[in-house]
Amino acid sequence: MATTVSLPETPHREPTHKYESGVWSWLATTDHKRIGQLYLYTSLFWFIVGGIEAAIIRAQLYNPNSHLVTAQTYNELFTMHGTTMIFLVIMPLSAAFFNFLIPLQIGARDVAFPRLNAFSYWVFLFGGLFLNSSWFLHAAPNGGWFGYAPLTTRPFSPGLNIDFWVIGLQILGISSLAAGFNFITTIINMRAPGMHFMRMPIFSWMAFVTQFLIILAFPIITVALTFLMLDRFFGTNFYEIQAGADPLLWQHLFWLFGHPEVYILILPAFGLVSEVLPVFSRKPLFGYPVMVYSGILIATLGFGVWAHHMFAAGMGPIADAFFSITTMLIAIPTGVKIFNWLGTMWGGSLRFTTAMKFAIGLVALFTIGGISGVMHSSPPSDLQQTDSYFIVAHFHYVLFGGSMMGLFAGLYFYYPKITGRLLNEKLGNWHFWLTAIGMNLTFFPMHFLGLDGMPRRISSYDAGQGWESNNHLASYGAALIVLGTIFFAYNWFTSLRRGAVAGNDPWGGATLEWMIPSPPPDYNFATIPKVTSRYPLWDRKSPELTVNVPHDSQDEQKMDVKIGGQSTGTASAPSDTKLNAPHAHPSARQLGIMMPTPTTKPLIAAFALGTVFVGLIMHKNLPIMLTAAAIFVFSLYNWLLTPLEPEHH
Amino acid sequence: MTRDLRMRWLTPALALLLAVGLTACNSFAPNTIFGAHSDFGHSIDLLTRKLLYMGVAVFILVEALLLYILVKFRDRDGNREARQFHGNSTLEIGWTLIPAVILAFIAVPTIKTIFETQAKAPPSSVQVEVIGHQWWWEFRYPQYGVVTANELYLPVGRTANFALMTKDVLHSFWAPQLNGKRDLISNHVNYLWFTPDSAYAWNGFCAEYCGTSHAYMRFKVFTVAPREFDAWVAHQKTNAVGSTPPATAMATDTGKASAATSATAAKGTTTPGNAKAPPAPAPTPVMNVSDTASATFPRSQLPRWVVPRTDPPATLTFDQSVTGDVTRGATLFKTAPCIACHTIRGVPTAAGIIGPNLTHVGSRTTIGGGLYPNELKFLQLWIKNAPAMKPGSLMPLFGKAEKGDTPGVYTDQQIADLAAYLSSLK
Amino acid sequence: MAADQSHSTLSHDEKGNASPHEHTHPDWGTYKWVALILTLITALEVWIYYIPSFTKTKLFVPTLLTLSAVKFAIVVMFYMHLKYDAKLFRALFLGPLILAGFTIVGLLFLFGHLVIRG
Amino acid sequence: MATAAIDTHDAHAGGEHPPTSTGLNNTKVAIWAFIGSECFFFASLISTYLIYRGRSPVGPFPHDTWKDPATGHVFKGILNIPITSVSTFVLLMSSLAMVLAHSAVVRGDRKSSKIWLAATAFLGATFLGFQAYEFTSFVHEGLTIHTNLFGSSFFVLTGFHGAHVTAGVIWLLTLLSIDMKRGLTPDEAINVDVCALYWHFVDVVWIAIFTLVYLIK
Ligand code: HEA
Ligand code: HEA
Ligand code: HEC
Ligand code: CUA
Ligand SMILES: [Cu+2]
Repeated sequence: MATTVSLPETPHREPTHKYESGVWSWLATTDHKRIGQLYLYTSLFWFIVGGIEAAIIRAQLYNPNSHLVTAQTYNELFTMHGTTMIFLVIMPLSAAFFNFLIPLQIGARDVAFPRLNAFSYWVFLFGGLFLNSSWFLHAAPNGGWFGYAPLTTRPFSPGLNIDFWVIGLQILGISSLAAGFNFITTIINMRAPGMHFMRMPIFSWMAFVTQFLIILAFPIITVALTFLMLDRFFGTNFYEIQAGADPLLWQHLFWLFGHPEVYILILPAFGLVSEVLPVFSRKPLFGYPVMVYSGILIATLGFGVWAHHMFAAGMGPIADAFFSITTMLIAIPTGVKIFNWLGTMWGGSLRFTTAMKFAIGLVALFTIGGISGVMHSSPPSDLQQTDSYFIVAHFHYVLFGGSMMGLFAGLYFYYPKITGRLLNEKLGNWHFWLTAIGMNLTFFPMHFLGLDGMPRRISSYDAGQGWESNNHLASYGAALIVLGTIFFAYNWFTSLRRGAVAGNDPWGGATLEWMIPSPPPDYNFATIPKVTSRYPLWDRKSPELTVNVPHDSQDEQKMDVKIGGQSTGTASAPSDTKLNAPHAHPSARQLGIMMPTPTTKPLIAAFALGTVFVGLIMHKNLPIMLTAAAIFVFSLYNWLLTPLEPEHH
Repeated sequence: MTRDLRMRWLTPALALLLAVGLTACNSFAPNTIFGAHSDFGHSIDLLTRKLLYMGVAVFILVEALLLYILVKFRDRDGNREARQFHGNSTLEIGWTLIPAVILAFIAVPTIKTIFETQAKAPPSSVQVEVIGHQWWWEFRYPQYGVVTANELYLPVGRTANFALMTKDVLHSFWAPQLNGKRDLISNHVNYLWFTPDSAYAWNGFCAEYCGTSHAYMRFKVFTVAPREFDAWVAHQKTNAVGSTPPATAMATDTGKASAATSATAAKGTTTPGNAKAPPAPAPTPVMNVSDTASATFPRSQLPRWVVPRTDPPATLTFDQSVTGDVTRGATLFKTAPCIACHTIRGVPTAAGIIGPNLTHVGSRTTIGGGLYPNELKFLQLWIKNAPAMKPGSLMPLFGKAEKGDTPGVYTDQQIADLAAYLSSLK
Repeated sequence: MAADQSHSTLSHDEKGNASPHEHTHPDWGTYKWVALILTLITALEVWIYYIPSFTKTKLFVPTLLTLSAVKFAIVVMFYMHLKYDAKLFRALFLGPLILAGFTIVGLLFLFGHLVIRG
Repeated sequence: MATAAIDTHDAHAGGEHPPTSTGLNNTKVAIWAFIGSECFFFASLISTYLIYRGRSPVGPFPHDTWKDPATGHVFKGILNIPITSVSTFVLLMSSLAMVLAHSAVVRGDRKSSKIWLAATAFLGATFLGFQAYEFTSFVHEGLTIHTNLFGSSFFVLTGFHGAHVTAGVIWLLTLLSIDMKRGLTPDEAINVDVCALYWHFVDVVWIAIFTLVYLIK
């Protein structure tokens, strides 16, 4: 069944509502691509902030007995650095990709709940601002990113510092949970015809798995944080030592969340790399089903290893042995992924674009972090490693060498799809090498520091411990990363205007997102494509690449997207000046596609919800809390009772 | 190899290698976890080495394969044909099984070591209660009735069984050269035990973040010959008050470095022939303290990395013209606010338990949680303004004219007297 | 590859159109029996709570756990019509439920409470 | 003039739900995911309660009597099983009312749908009334969230459950008011279904709490 829609000669049109242009178009947007970009820019901003914090840490540790910052400030710096990088950088940067890519990859016009999606973003924004506003009150959180009780309880941390942390994380949790339900529904329900689960692009798969980790792990930390919040504000006893509380409760709850969390941080990056490697090897992904299953396995096993962060806590030999074995088991599915990536490149025709380099960087560097992870998994041995710089080395290899490298690969790969232009490869090359060298120079010496007995989270160390030279190197390395990041930032902003025009498919991609213009029109697909294999675009453009891949071969022509009678799949890029204009394509209305109405209701609801927490931290200011809660409930009703799409017909 | 390739890959790759290589050439590592000097330290060492070899092997395998692929399959001239295949079950099963086998090889010794190191400590052990405080260590020897702070004495060759507890937040007890760490957890008692096998002085650290001065919560461990330990215990049991410090306290100690001495480790004078062999096999240099030596570890011969080098804050000054008087200090101390927090056995009024036991404070090598050497200069500054000497310190400032929450009460003269008195408590 | 096809249960029919499944829901007849059984089990639970000789035996806790598990299952299967609904819902619910169950048991073990008798 | 071929099934028609890849309703998928997530939420709360069971150094305790050494006051085991059994029964019956409300909406039987929606909300509110009574009487007997570990973990666990019931009652009342205003059509039965799933889940959590907290000594 098809309707024929007439289009006017010129597809350009003027915005008809204030929500369709300018700042309002961002504040009121429900478009997953715009929300994705909001996530993207916000998290890159926090990356700079978290990086500056790291740079100060490295400056302080450059010399022994250094007094660049006070002990108190140092503690705030590493707490905020860790918290920022995890909750305000890697998670939302991954969310930027979820938002931007999932609907494009699965052939949908938007996510299942577009307004909830906007709400998630605004809550996240509020949470990040809330957390960092503590700097201006000289009360930045200082309990470490895992905030062990009882240090974080009121008797030992009377100030506002921990209040900001507890409440900030609580707010961010709401954002992640809301987004989790949304993406799960989206992936289950919004796939294009023919895209059954085993044809879904691997990034979408890893994103799918990640959402489950989020919706199952975040409730646990929500509860743990709620206890702490109640203890701090309302005098309950959950972590109150005097009342007989057990500090291990916090630790177990935190790590029950915390370990799945690290896979929340890495799986999206794994997914991105699994998209990049095949394209630049000109080969399908090696062992797609196994890649899917190993992702699921990693996630599932991830719920059974949490206590490996507590080997020094004295859980007893049986628990130690159990968690040791389960932890080691995770190395198996992860190893499968590494080897399958190698298999993907094997026999390929490798093109070393910047995206590819970062993807290879992940394979090379994550492995190092993974191996040190396995070294921690042996409890007796971990007693010599835990809380030393050896751990710091481990997690920066997996987080920076893994997650960040993967996300950078994704950024270079998808920048053209997001902006319509390519990033400069030369600058990208500088960015990559400075980052890769700097990263190793920063974090490799930390292995030695840890093995040489340097504890982590120390604001300064004594001279003559044999730690000076490795700390020097680490600090130099951080400087290189800063330099690399400057290349990246410069590249990013100049390419927005001057980058080469990308066209639909600059890399020869295999999946649906490369079929549509860059940047895509707000409705993504004028016709929802029918999918016949895992690599729909290759089937059409480079069938030789997919001859061995299972797919049903009929109906391939349905892949065409026709806009204005032309197949845009092969159409040349829109002319230069109009590239970024939202009006470069026929409007959804002209095509008869119903898209959600822009609305600021989610924004209002998010800020009202956030304000309830602001009232809480202002010594439980009831007028503020109640007013904000009322506004929240009101805007929620207002939102839920308004239809998603404009009233019509 | 084309020139182009060399330019684009080789230079940065070499820089990368160089960067990593640089980091390994630093061999001065006084706190290294390798070659640990206790029985369980050895077991852990052995296990860690196994893990390390496994890790290095896997690392080389993966990275070499990766490099090979990158060189072999690069699309040099832009028209390389990719071989099209999308999987291989045999291979995939293979690289599922091989890691599993490798892991089994490390899992077995892991489990063995877990149960070995967490068995019950022998009843003949020296019992030590380790009590963590923000930010200092209290060490109690219940078998001997001895209480001290920040410095542990342990007999070589006898198992020391630590009962780990905390007065406030979590801490972690770690002397990397002796054994792994274990956390101190509120409302829990944790245990850790091992048998030191060489006599020496070691650094210890708090390894669990515990607040502002976590970095400054250090301690020292002195492993000494058993007889020496007994002498130390006997001395610690006496009341320091009014007793003249043992004549031997700082005098004739000699140390000997064993044959395997490395230049970095042996700082003591080597006076051969005067000492017995170390009681247990010593893989690395052992300072052997003579039988006749004092109950105090030879301060003059401490390895230099055990002596703190922290500078006191520049803003903190002390009138150098005053000299303290022990008797005046003793009189002052009896009624000073210090007694609310500190115990000095023999001074009936001084029975506070908030701060470290000062009975033999003069015989310790460090003060302030191992942050400063125990010298008059540092003691004076400490008493004058502890929170400036150590951020967040729970000991208030006492120096007149020092700024703080509550103004101080003592002139430099009074502080000098107190310091003189305290350092006389050998 | 076999895995490719095995997942087609959730996909589309040949026309590429998704057909909303029509589920048979239980009706009043079932509901009233369910309500009755739930009430009876609850009554039984409370009843055995008041038998001192039974509460002291080792069977008390397992019996209660079993009874409430049965109630739980009945509500989920009939009132939440999981028994009749799409398999996907079963996975969405049972997966987390089982993981959460393991977590509770694991935590109780770690805190030395594996025997729930207080 | 140009044309575009568009499958109508892609255009969202007003009122009816956009067809989905699985044929399942979006909101229903989301609510089941939400319920899965809630499993972990309540698992954490229940675990905490069980972990802290018997760890409070001071009473009052749930089942055992406790004599305050300071005042000599004797506290009996504080849980009131008969009252809670009744409130448990009320909540179970609310689930029955809920399924009847749903099936009424499906049948388009507006009269019964209103009755049963109201009944469900009423029974839920009754349950909350019991809980309010229970909480206040505990406070009078000397157990608050501050008193001991039992007090904290008990009130927070059952309080969170109560908050879920409250949200459910509000949801039900909203549906009821829509039903009264313009009637819920069989098309909209899905909205009731989703609410019902939530409601039953809250019931199911109570089944677990009732046994684990109240009955097991
Ligand atoms: C992206 C995040 C991420 C990822 C993916 C991982 C992955 C792993 N982590 Fe890591 N971890 C962290 C982030 C992460 N970790 C963080 C942030 C901390 C510190 C928290 C804090 O204290 O602040 C931490 C701490 C941490 C600890 C606690 C240390 C301590 O504090 O004492 C342990 C202990 O077991 C551990 C183990 C592992 C293991 C076994 C893996 C495995 O998943 C790794 C598996 C991968 C490989 C092994 C490499 C590839 C495999 C092969 C090539 C096959 C062949 C290999 C073998 C046979 C070995 N990690
Ligand atoms: C994803 C996570 C992530 C990332 C990317 C990083 C990145 C870095 N980390 Fe971080 N780190 C953590 C997660 C992360 N870290 C966590 C979880 C902890 C534990 C916290 C805790 O113990 O509680 C930690 C702790 C930690 C420590 C230990 C602190 C301690 O224990 O005392 C150190 C020490 O060197 C460190 C260093 C660095 C450095 C140098 C970088 C660098 O790679 C940073 C590089 C980034 C930049 C350099 C960007 C800045 C760019 C500029 C400044 C350019 C200028 C401006 C413009 C372009 C406009 N980190
Ligand atoms: C409020 C309690 C309190 C009072 C009063 C107090 N102290 Fe202290 N004192 C402490 C604490 C706590 C420490 C450990 C601080 C640390 O290392 O972080 C300490 C440490 C010391 C030390 C170092 C001991 C060691 O082995 O590290 C000395 C010496 C000392 N105090 C002397 C004094 C003197 C002299 C006075 C009185 C003028 C005094 N104290 C008053 C609490 C107190
Ligand atoms: Cu004590 Cu860190
Ligand atoms: Cu972990």
